[in-house]
Amino acid sequence: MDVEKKVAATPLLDELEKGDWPSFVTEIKKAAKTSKMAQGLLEQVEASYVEKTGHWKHGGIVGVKGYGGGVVGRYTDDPDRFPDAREFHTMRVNQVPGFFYTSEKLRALADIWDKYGSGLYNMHGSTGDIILLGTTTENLQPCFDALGEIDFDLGGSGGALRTLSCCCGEARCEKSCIDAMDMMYDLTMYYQNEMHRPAWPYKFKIKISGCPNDCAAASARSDMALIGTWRDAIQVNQEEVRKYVADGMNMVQVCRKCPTEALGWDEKNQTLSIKTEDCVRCMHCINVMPKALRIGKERGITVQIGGKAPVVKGAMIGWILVPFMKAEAPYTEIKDLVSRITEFWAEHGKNRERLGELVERLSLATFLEGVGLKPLPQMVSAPRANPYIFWKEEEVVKNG
Amino acid sequence: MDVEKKVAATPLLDELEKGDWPSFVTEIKKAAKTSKMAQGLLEQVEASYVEKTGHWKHGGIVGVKGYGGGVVGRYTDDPDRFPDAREFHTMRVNQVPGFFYTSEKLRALADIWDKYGSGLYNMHGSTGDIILLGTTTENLQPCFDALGEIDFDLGGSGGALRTLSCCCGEARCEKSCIDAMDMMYDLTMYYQNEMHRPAWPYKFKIKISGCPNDCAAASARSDMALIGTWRDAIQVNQEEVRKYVADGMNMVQVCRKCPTEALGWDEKNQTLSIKTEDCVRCMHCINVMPKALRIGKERGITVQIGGKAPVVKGAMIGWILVPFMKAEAPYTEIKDLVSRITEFWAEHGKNRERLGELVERLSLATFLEGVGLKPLPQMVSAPRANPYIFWKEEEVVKNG
Amino acid sequence: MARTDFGPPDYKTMLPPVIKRNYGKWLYHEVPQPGVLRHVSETGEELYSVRVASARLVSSEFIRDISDIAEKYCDGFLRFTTRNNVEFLVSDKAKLEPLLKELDEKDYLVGGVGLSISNIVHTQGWIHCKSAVTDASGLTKNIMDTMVDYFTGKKSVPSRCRIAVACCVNMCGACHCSDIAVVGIHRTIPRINHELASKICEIPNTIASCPTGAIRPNPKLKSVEINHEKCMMCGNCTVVCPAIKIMDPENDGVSIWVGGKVSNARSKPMFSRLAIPFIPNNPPFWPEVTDAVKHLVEVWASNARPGERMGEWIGRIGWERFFAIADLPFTDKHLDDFTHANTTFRSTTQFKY
Amino acid sequence: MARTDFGPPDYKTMLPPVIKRNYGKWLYHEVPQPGVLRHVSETGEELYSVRVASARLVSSEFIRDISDIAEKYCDGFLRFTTRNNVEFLVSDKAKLEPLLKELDEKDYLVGGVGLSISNIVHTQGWIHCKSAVTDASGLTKNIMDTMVDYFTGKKSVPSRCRIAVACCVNMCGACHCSDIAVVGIHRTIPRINHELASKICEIPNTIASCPTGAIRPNPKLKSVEINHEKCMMCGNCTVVCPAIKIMDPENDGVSIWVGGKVSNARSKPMFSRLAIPFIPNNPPFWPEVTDAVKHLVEVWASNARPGERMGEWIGRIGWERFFAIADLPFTDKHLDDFTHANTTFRSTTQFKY
Ligand code: SRM
Ligand code: SRM
Ligand code: SRM
Ligand code: SRM
Ligand code: SF4
Ligand code: SF4
Ligand code: SF4
Ligand code: SF4
Ligand code: SF4
Ligand code: SF4
Ligand code: SF4
Ligand code: SF4
Repeated sequence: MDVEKKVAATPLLDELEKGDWPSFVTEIKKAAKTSKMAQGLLEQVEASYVEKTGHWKHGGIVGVKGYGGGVVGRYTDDPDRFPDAREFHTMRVNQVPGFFYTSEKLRALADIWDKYGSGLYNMHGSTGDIILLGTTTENLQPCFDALGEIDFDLGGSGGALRTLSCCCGEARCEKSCIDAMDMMYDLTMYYQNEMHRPAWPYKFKIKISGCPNDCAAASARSDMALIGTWRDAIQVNQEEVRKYVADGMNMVQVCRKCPTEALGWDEKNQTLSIKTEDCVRCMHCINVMPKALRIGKERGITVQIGGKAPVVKGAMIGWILVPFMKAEAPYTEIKDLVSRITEFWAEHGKNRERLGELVERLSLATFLEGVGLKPLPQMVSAPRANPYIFWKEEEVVKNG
Repeated sequence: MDVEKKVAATPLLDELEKGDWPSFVTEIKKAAKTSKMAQGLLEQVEASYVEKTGHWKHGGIVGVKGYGGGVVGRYTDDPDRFPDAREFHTMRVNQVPGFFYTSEKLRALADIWDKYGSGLYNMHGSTGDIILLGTTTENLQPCFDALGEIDFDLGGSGGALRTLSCCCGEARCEKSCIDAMDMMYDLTMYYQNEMHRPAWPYKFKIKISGCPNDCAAASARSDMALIGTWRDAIQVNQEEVRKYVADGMNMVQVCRKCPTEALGWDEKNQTLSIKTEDCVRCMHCINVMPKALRIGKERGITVQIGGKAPVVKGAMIGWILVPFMKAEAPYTEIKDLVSRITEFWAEHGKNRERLGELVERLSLATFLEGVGLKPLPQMVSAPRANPYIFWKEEEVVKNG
Repeated sequence: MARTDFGPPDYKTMLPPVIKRNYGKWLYHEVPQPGVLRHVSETGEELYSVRVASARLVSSEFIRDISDIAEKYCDGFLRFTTRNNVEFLVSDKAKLEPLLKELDEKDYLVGGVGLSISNIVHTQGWIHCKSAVTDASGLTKNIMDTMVDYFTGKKSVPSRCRIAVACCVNMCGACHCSDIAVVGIHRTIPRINHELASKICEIPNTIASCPTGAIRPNPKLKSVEINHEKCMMCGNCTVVCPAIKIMDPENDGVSIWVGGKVSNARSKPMFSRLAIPFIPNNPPFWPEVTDAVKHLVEVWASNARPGERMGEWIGRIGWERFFAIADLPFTDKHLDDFTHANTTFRSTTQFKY
Repeated sequence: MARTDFGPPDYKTMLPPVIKRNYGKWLYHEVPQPGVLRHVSETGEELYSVRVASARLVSSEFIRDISDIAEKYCDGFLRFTTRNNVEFLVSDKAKLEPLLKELDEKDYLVGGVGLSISNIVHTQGWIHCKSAVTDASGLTKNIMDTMVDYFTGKKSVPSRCRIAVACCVNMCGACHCSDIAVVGIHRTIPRINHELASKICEIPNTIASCPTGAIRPNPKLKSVEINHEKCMMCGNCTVVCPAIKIMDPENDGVSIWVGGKVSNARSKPMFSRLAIPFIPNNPPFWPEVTDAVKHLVEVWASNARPGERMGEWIGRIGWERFFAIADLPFTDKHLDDFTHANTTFRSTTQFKY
């Protein structure tokens, strides 16, 4: 896009070009050198800074052919004042698993976006997408077509499976219990339809972290979090443990932080012991002694469900649905579980009701029955304290 | 009461005369030697054992003149079968604070109850009363009159202040921070009207424990629990501490159980240290070393409200309303607080809604405002996690 | 006109002289032997309290017998504890041994002090309550017959263990905060006598009484009906409408709850939580219940650390380990589905296998 | 017909050869200097990752500039982190120093690794969202300008500290589980354009959208009305009915929440909890907000033990102590009044003065 108009003064925003941290204002200005839409954005945001209020509104639904989502429609609420922000849709572009790119790929993306959009991005959106910030209804389809040529598809929006995300996993982390990136890629490919054609009561998010450190913040913000874990013993290299001690690590203090007292330090024999049956895989000891301790060998995932932000029933942190499950390509068991869950939810969920809220409303027991899983104490931090137990007719003797 | 009829066979109950533990069956049989009502009870309970169901029903309201409570009316559901259990009301007799009695007083009580009732008692009921188990409507008033002559009044029932109860406090315990028995006695005398004439939405219970060990189980089962506490330093006798150590006490382990790491053991100087500002008065160290440690000198009470059993909103353990308050006769501050709370509750509570449920329904903030108390972090284990903050019109700038 | 509003007897008239002299001056106590407390005052005076078991449901004969004993050894002074034991208050040390001897001869059980299992706090049951699903006295008698060595100190426990029995979910007492609680429960929804209901049911009140909204009007019968799916068998409606009955001998029974505590000692008070959802009523011995309680005590006693209450032990090892060690099935019934259910879901990957 | 449903680029085509060779074989990592990670593989190979700050909202020029750098030092390979930093993936150790030099010259900030304050996860704000109560990018810029030394490693922290900013209570991101979260909030109830509502409002839907039942029909105006006492200003109704507006520049602002975490490291994940209920919007600098965040970080950093996250520290000392040490007023706003409120009440006598 080329540019004619001179940008109005933005004294308040200009202040935010100072300071050490990279400036979003500077970025918008860079784009504004060649994009009218970026200029419009600058003006409107300056107005927001003056008036302390946003200037966006929702409009009709916009999108690309064959898809029900992937684009968030936006319009200025004052087109006379901000004509260049009249239409300012974002395209949610499915990121590469693990956020790995080649410069070539990024340049190709930038070329397309300079042509069809504002030249502004969120790298990345909170869900994980590359957010292409600001284009017109008219440009959506050609932009999408061009993106397709460099293999970038859209992600999810609306009542659909949302774009998955994951940590770097085995690509760059010694702690990864699973091939997180491959799992994300495989599931993404498998669920293309569910992602692109919203058919559910509300959004559904899946995120994958290679280990309980949860660097993808999966348990807090996905309806289904797949977290790498293991079920045998932590691998200990006593030699390396001793080196840490020699280098000044206070092993008594390290052991004290183990949440279950599974960790013990034998001062005399300079040996670290781990009671595997008591270890809850909190990662602490592995985190502080990466050279000496490694995750176990029998690896898989813990599945947590229900994580979400506060709207409407309050925020939830995902809770355990499956303590341990194998997670090897082609991830058949996982896909099967996803299907059973989303089917149950699609059938019973109300409009704008997240999975966690549905389970809360119907009860965990009902949900487990619905998806064919057995209750396990690992699913709860404690059993019920109230005496209001539901009994089914078939569980009791018929009478009167 | 004298007796004519021969008791029917009670083969099932007879089994419960065996075994080491004192037998309630034996007790009923003892009473049945001279009481028809006790015989009737025996027969009816035997039937319950056979049929696995109770045989009591509620009837009209019964009582004594001038009082709205203190008697629980009971009738057999099968008067033809259990004619001697036709009427079987219990009288709730207000126990002596701390459950201290002289044999003289007990004998006088037994004489009256043998005359007017079944000769059976609960020493004591769960709330604290002496429960006189089983009399007729006719005998209620004469029994009450006779009880009055030996200074025994009735306790509470219905939507009233219930009979208070307390631990033995300063009478027999070195840990008592308050004169629990005097406080119970004084409040009981002060609230005679509230106890005897139900005028509230539901029951209201006050219990008093001399210290956080809570031997009266007050926080679990009273709408208002008054628990002795202190706010200065624990008194330490280092000499006695050393004796415990000499006798084999593992001081490191004792310190480890302090919930806030306030307790420290200096092995070299054989000295126990307590960080008073970190001490949460959990009693642990005092409990294990009664000879060496004593409660502080600046004493008072912590007031907890809301404790109750599960009906209907679920059980609640009382939470802190007043972290610390002086508690000296005539307990004016406490009475003032009780009045403000019960007035608020009487005004806003629904029928059969306990105080804790009311506060839950209206919000703690509303309640605090209603009773004129300031919010304190001590009242909660943590502040809110959801963003749904209520703001009042007067807190914001008027507009639109 | 009869005297009213005069309150209980003045406690000051009920105290032995040694207590009056040392009121508020007690310095420390010891447990010289099971069931006996020795409190020592700042003044150097001492008091021996001897605790004996009681059935709680007692007769005048019992009252007179303990009065006799109190007169013989305690100048007539005695008390009851908050768990319904009797305490003989001995101010003259010389009388302690003779008292203990007489108690033994008369088959009184001395104990319940310190690291013991004290008396069960229980409720009316079939003895007196119209809501009773089970008999509290019978359960108590059976359980304590089984547990008696833990009362007398012959067997030891890691810390206090408070057992409670309640005959229905009203839980008169502190079942909801007891180390082990046995609670009567229903498993079938109430049955409505429509005939009667059409005459006496205050329908709006009855509907309002249901915490889950399971009751709806049945205009045809001028009565109400209950939605099975929504009914949690709390019995609340039966309190409001006499035409609604919930007793069902074949299906009623008891549940067992563990890990609660009231004291603020070391850890905070805790709720008891469901261990065993259902055991049928099996009078007069309720053998399944006594076995279960015995088992729970033994599992705890042999696994907990010194000083650890049931709930503190479970808190340390985790409920998943508790169910495994206690060899109890974990079922859908254990999953909370009431108001705060989702605060009990395990929102962490930390668990034991 | 355009291609559809082909998904993202295959990640395998985006990995540097050293990663392909050592995929799943990494053995351990070190942090040789702030902002730099050195991963070592079982094969002995190593990878240096250099992390630089990003505004997240970036231009094509930025994309091209980091591409240039990646080509110069990393054979064109780079990635972004889950907190929106850029990572240059250096397989040739010799190129590490020159890369760092160029980054420094170009004013890129290297850091965010290990015991640091990494990038803020934030949301759209006035840049793009119709629900935005405040500007997330502006707040982020200001806060990180103030916190930059904690990013670059010039100042140290006891453990990771995750800051998040969200422009409304929808909290896009993980504000609800962040060490420090800045969240836009409303303080006035929505205003209804009755004129418009009578035409477009789907009244039953609007009523159903309110979680507190604060909305009732206004048949006279063919519109709805809101009960002030019941409205918790969540904005949910405004999503459903365009005739209802909640923006109120004079009264809108931000709240600050502390002590959340996501990881299962050591302790369980925790929710962030209310520290400061309200600070007015004060662009472009929001000085009260930056001061508050700085203060919170400093209070934590100078009081926590090594390795203790904000919430772990507060958990250890107690919230009452936190409010005292941080010198923050505790108000009625801090008291929970939502669904699980009573699980936050302090049901123990254990507290600090
Ligand atoms: C763009 C993005 C914020 C960002 O700047 O990164 C975003 C933006 C919006 N979110 Fe979000 N959410 C974004 C990630 C999240 C996340 C984080 C995540 O996905 O990991 C959450 C918390 C996790 C969760 O889903 O609970 C999140 C929780 C919400 C909610 C509250 C949902 C709830 O159940 O609590 C809403 C409200 C709604 O759905 O009506 C919402 C709604 C919205 C809407 C659609 C509101 C609206 O109707 O205008 C925003 C569109 C803004 C726009 O202009 O594009 N957004 N939203 C993120 C998506 C980018 C991407 O695709 O990568
Ligand atoms: C007698 C006693 C049990 C006992 O054997 O000791 C008892 C017996 C009854 N209780 Fe209770 N409660 C007794 C102490 C308690 C306690 C314990 C306490 O007071 O410390 C509680 C738990 C604490 C609490 O108040 O929450 C208790 C919680 C209930 C409840 C549930 C209340 C709730 O809010 O959860 C009910 C149900 C009701 O009120 O409808 C109830 C109702 C009843 C009724 C009135 C049920 C009925 O309508 O038949 C029982 C009368 C039985 C009878 O035949 O006398 N009773 N009740 C206790 C009173 C004796 C006394 O005065 O000393
Ligand atoms: C006599 C009695 C008070 C009364 O006024 O009647 C009493 C008296 C004492 N209690 Fe208690 N407690 C009494 C019921 C309670 C209760 C209430 C209950 O059981 O229903 C509790 C709360 C129970 C709970 O948490 O569930 C209670 C929790 C404690 C504790 C804390 C125990 C714990 O570890 O959690 C202590 C401290 C200790 O044991 O070191 C304590 C300590 C004591 C001491 C040692 C206090 C003292 O220095 O004199 C007394 C001797 C107790 C003993 O049995 O060894 N007392 N004590 C009650 C005896 C009941 C009985 O017959 O067994
Ligand atoms: C690169 C990244 C994953 C990715 O695929 O992008 C990553 C990478 C690593 N994380 Fe992480 N974490 C990353 C986001 C996270 C997140 C998510 C977030 O911040 O939104 C979390 C959860 C945050 C939370 O709990 O609120 C996270 C919680 C951890 C933890 C646990 C920290 C704790 O003490 O609670 C560790 C273990 C540690 O630090 O010892 C860890 C450890 C690591 C290690 C050391 C793993 C390894 O051996 O390679 C990696 C180097 C981290 C470093 O920065 O020092 N990573 N890590 C993310 C970098 C974000 C950034 O730019 O700052
Ligand atoms: S979640 Fe685990 S595997 Fe993934 S990057 Fe973080 S530490 Fe590594
Ligand atoms: S991973 Fe955590 S629980 Fe397991 S031994 Fe290490 S510190 Fe303990
Ligand atoms: S509550 Fe405290 S003061 Fe009362 S008897 Fe128990 S230990 Fe003693
Ligand atoms: S009373 Fe409890 S908190 Fe206080 S010092 Fe003793 S053990 Fe610690
Ligand atoms: S627990 Fe239930 S059945 Fe037992 S006495 Fe109390 S109200 Fe009656
Ligand atoms: S038993 Fe309880 S849940 Fe069932 S209908 Fe009656 S009041 Fe409702
Ligand atoms: S937090 Fe609210 S205002 Fe900000 S992007 Fe998300 S929905 Fe929009
Ligand atoms: S803002 Fe929320 S609480 Fe208020 S009326 Fe709208 S939906 Fe209801």
